[in-house]
Amino acid sequence: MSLPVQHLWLIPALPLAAAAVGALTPRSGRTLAAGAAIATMAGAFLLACLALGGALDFPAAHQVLNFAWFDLGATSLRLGLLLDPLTAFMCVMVTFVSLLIFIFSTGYMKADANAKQFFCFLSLFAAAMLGLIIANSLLLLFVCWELVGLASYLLIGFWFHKPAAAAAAKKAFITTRIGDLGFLLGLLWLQDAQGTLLFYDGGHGILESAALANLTHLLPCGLAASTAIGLLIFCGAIGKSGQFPLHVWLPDAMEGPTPVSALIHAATMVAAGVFLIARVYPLMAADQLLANVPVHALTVVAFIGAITALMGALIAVAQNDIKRILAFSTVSQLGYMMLAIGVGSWVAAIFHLLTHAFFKALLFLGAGSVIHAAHHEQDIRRLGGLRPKMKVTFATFAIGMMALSGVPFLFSGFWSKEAILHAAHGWEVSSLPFYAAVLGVVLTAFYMTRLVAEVFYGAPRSDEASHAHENSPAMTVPLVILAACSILFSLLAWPSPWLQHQLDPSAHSESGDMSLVLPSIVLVALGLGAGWAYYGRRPRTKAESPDPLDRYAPGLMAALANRLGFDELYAATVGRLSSGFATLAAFLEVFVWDGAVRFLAGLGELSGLVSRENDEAGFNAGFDAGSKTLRDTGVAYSKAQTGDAHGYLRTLALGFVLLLILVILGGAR
Amino acid sequence: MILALIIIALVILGASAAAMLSRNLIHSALLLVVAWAGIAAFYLWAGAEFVAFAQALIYVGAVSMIVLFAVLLTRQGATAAPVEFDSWRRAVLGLMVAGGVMGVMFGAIMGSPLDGRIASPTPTITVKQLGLLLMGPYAPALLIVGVLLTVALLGAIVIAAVDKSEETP
Amino acid sequence: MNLETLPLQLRDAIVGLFPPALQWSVHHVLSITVILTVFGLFFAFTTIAERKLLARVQNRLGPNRSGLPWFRQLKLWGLTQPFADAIKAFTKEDVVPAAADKVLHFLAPVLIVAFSLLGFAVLPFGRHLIPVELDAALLYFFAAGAATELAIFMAGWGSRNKYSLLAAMRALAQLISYELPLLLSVVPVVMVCGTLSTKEIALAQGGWTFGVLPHWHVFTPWGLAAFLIFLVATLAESNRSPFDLPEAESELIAGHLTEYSGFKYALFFMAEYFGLTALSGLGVTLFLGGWQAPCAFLEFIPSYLWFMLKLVGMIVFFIWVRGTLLRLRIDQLTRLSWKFLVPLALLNLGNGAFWALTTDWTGPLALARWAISAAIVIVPFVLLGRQLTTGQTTRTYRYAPS
Amino acid sequence: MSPLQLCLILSSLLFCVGLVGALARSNTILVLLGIELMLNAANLNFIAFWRYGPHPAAGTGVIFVLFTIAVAAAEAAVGIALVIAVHRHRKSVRLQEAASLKG
Repeated sequence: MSLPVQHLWLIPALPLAAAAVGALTPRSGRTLAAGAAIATMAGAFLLACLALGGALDFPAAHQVLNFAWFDLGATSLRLGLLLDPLTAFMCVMVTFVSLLIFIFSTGYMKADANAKQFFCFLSLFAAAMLGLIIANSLLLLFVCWELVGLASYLLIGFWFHKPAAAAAAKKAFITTRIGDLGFLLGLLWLQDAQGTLLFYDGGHGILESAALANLTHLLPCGLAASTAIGLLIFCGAIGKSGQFPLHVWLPDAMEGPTPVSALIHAATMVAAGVFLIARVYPLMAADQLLANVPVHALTVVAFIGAITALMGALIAVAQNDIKRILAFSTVSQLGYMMLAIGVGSWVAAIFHLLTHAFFKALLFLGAGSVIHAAHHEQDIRRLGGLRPKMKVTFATFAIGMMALSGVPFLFSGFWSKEAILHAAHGWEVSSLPFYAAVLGVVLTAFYMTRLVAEVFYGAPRSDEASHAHENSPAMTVPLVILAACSILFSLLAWPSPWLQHQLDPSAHSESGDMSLVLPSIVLVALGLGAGWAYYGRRPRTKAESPDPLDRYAPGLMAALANRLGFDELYAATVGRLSSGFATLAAFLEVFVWDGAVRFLAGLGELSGLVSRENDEAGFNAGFDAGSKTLRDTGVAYSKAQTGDAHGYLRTLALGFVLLLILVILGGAR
Repeated sequence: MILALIIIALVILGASAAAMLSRNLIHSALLLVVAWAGIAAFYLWAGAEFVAFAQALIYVGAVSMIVLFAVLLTRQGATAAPVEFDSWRRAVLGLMVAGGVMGVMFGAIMGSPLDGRIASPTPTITVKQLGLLLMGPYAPALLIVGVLLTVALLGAIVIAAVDKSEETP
Repeated sequence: MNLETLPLQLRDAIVGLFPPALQWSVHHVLSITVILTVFGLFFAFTTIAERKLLARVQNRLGPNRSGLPWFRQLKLWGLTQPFADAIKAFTKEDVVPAAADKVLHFLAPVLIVAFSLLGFAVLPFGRHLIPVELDAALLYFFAAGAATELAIFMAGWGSRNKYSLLAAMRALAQLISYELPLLLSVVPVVMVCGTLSTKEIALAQGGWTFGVLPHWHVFTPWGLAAFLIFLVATLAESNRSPFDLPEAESELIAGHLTEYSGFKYALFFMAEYFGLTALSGLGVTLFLGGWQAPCAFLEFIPSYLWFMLKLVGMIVFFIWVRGTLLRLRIDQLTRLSWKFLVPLALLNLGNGAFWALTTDWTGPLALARWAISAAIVIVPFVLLGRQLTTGQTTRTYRYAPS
Repeated sequence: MSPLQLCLILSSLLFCVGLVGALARSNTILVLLGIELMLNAANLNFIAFWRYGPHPAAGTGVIFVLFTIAVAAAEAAVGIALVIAVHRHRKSVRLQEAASLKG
């Protein structure tokens, strides 16, 4: 039994219906909204599993369903649905993680008055995300892409009464919009060049070789057309996936409720950029064979990914907010994925995307569990000693931490990271990204160890932490399930890379090459050991005591804690530029345009004066005279209205007598 | 038969004329009830049994009650509720106009060739016949009257109800 | 000798004594005389029955002294009390207030007795005993009854007494309020029987289901509901407890009767009992099968006796109610009528229409007919009753010892 | 003089009595009652013509009277409600005093 592509639309339609239900129920209908969201998501998950079954039967085929949206003159704008293993795996992952996070949310949002709205937004987000995944048209993908952005905006700003949340929502929306502008330009360019935006259309789609050949010509600036378009589309991915230099919104987005952080800003939405690049990989790779171009699109992708991976890991080391550490960790991991695509192994990127989705959702939900239990205390310096109080959370969090750190063999993260390192190692263009990635691995293990040690070991360092207790099953059960998945997922990759083969049957198997496993284990051990040495052995005793690393490099730590000053940089450059423009515009407005407008207004006033004189002297006199006659007549007639009902009745009766006399006389004649 | 008619006519006219002339409003209303009862008797005399009972039920039972309530509610001070002929002019004018109407109608009645058809025994119409007529050819009119009565009921309540907001001390 | 037709034979024998020219008049005078006599006596014994029964309810003995003149030792359980009362009323001084509207003050008791007697003309007392057969008898009954309200108003207004006028206003409001449910409760019967004639309605209730369950209207869901509404409305229309506000002694002295004494007072008293009896007779006719016997084997008892038996039953029930229930407040009274009885009666109207339209339902459908009809009555009853009592808390009597 | 003419004369006399009442009395209630009398006079006509008309079985006159009675009852109710409303605002039931809309 499998889900044919014709019925693929059901997957996003189900959560969309839940969103509609959520929108239409009154505020008191939170149980209904949550129930609808969870039920439809469970249904969507089942359908996604069926779709996966159908896709795996024909791993190499791209099943499509294309239809015309509307006609524009002679051309018609066509949209489509696509079912291939990439779509199917993403669908299963998104619906599964969403389902668990929805269930977790029922516990986390229990006390919130607007919970029904929350579930409505979550369902809307899930619908948009699933629509993005199954799109067979760059246009449909873009529409869903923007919808996802909208849902993200709504959910980050869900607690809009907090100024920080409102500002973060705005920041996320505007920052991603900058990237989306590039995306839109690339999309328009592509439409102009190819006449269609369908990915696969029986040989005419933009990702098929016939079309790709059209784009190999060189532009005046020396780039190939496909490079330019690909880089423009990559701008969108940079914004959405939080890549350098547009990563600044992602840590701030942690102001939203933790399930939102888990779902959108760790597991699914930020992966949309990676998914997009993986989806249009043929386009990105179209210029690979051209030798006379200054830069290939994928090279840019690789370097951006490497920079992001290293930078994210570095900043994460110096952060103190539990969610921000995880957020920078996400930035870093997304950098790894981009790096993998850039070095030519999109399969490794998607593999890491899937594994990362599970353990990052797990880590965020674990963080949410901690935050919920500790009464919204997020500073790891003020937490501590939670291990005996929250056993389930600790155990699952530790599994997630080990998966993220890449602890060997048993945890899925190890295998996906291994694949990326392997791909980067084999890249001919440059070895710098590989070394960045290696350094990132050590740092990742280090900061995750720091996080676990600070939060769960030692003694509680605040009242909130000391009063923490384990959460309800609605919150712990999803944790357990996600933890189990984080471990089980490694089975898919080991010992033979089944998943990689399913995703891209054409890729040659590299599983036999285990040359990097040993160094990788050493690196991870190094990170873990360093982390334990600094933080685990002698746990922090007071919230105010300085970080051990501050003693060694206070300047560097301060810079890192300040997130390398990106926000200040943007404020100083982009912000100042825009405020300069605003001042200029205000100046123009006040002195130039306003003067012109006032001059025109004065002219109008003058002509009004003239015509008024004209009116009063000429027309009005005539009308006044006419009206006076009318009024006088009216007054004269109204004299007949005496207000004397008897008089009326008398007149009526006399009229009746006269009428009857007339009739009688007339009858007699 | 004619004697009965004349007696009934005298009762009706006497009661109604006295009602219109009485200075006591309550007496006016009660005398009018007598006139209405007389009219019901006229209907009985003419054989319209159902209409007679309806007239008695509606006028003697209901309209009279409304009138009496209205009189009591609009009474001012003096218990005798005296009503004066506030203007001889109006009375004279009224009588003159009514006389004119009377003259014209009298002329019309006497001048019409009505003598030709002298009827037959008193016709009767049973309740069943009436019901069939009302539910058959006259059903639309019945519906409209029902709507009218409902509207009148609501309208009377709305008009007469005390408006709380503008109630003056 | 046939008991059933005995009154007719007697009447024909008496009428036969007169010359043919007078026979029509004698016939009717005889009917009037019989009605006056029978119901005059009935009134007399109702008063003594009421006093005795109330006494029993209140754990007293009641009047038990009056006997016969010259036979002092014969007490007769006080049964002659009403006659003693009548003599007393006759011999009392007739006081008329100086400021009273003399004409109205005099006319009121006369009119009220006259009009309360008119209703008896159309009641079928037996299989062959009906004073006047009218096609629109029911309409006539209510048209005749409408005039009693006028008489009460005349009494209240003509007395020139503020208590009398207040009571008259109260009485009018009450009578108008309860006229509506009274009439509406009767309409379903008309609808089902398809006639306004009381004779036909009584005839239509003949027959038995399985020989035991009579086809009386009270034994149908709509009929039961209509009968109960009719009972309540009758209580209110005849100013009886618990609806005796117009003559609430504790508030209004004696209501519109305050300024009446002697025989005029007795006339009012009589009119009230006549009105009650006439309405009870109508209730018997409309809902309790009229003169029909309850079981087939009991038909040997003459029909007029059955009628009187049922009438006595109704009267006793009313006396019992008077001894049991407390007087309502005026707002409770009007609320009961407009918010409960009128909507219920209107719904019951639809119920009657349903019953009239489904006469051809037989077999299992007949059961469905009963079930639907019962549901139409019971569901609104429960809902309206709940709505009527919401927000009403139990009254607490602050100074009463608990 | 035929009975029909007698009936018609009765009805026109009643009409005129009502008219005099409506024209001569100043109490609005009495004016309304005069109008009621006029309506009743018209009803008398209907019944008279039904009684002596060629087609008594058609019952048109009777039906018409029933409808007129209904309309007259509605008119009385609304009219008296108006009188009460006016009385509440002006403390008077004299018809000639309700003339604030005169020209």
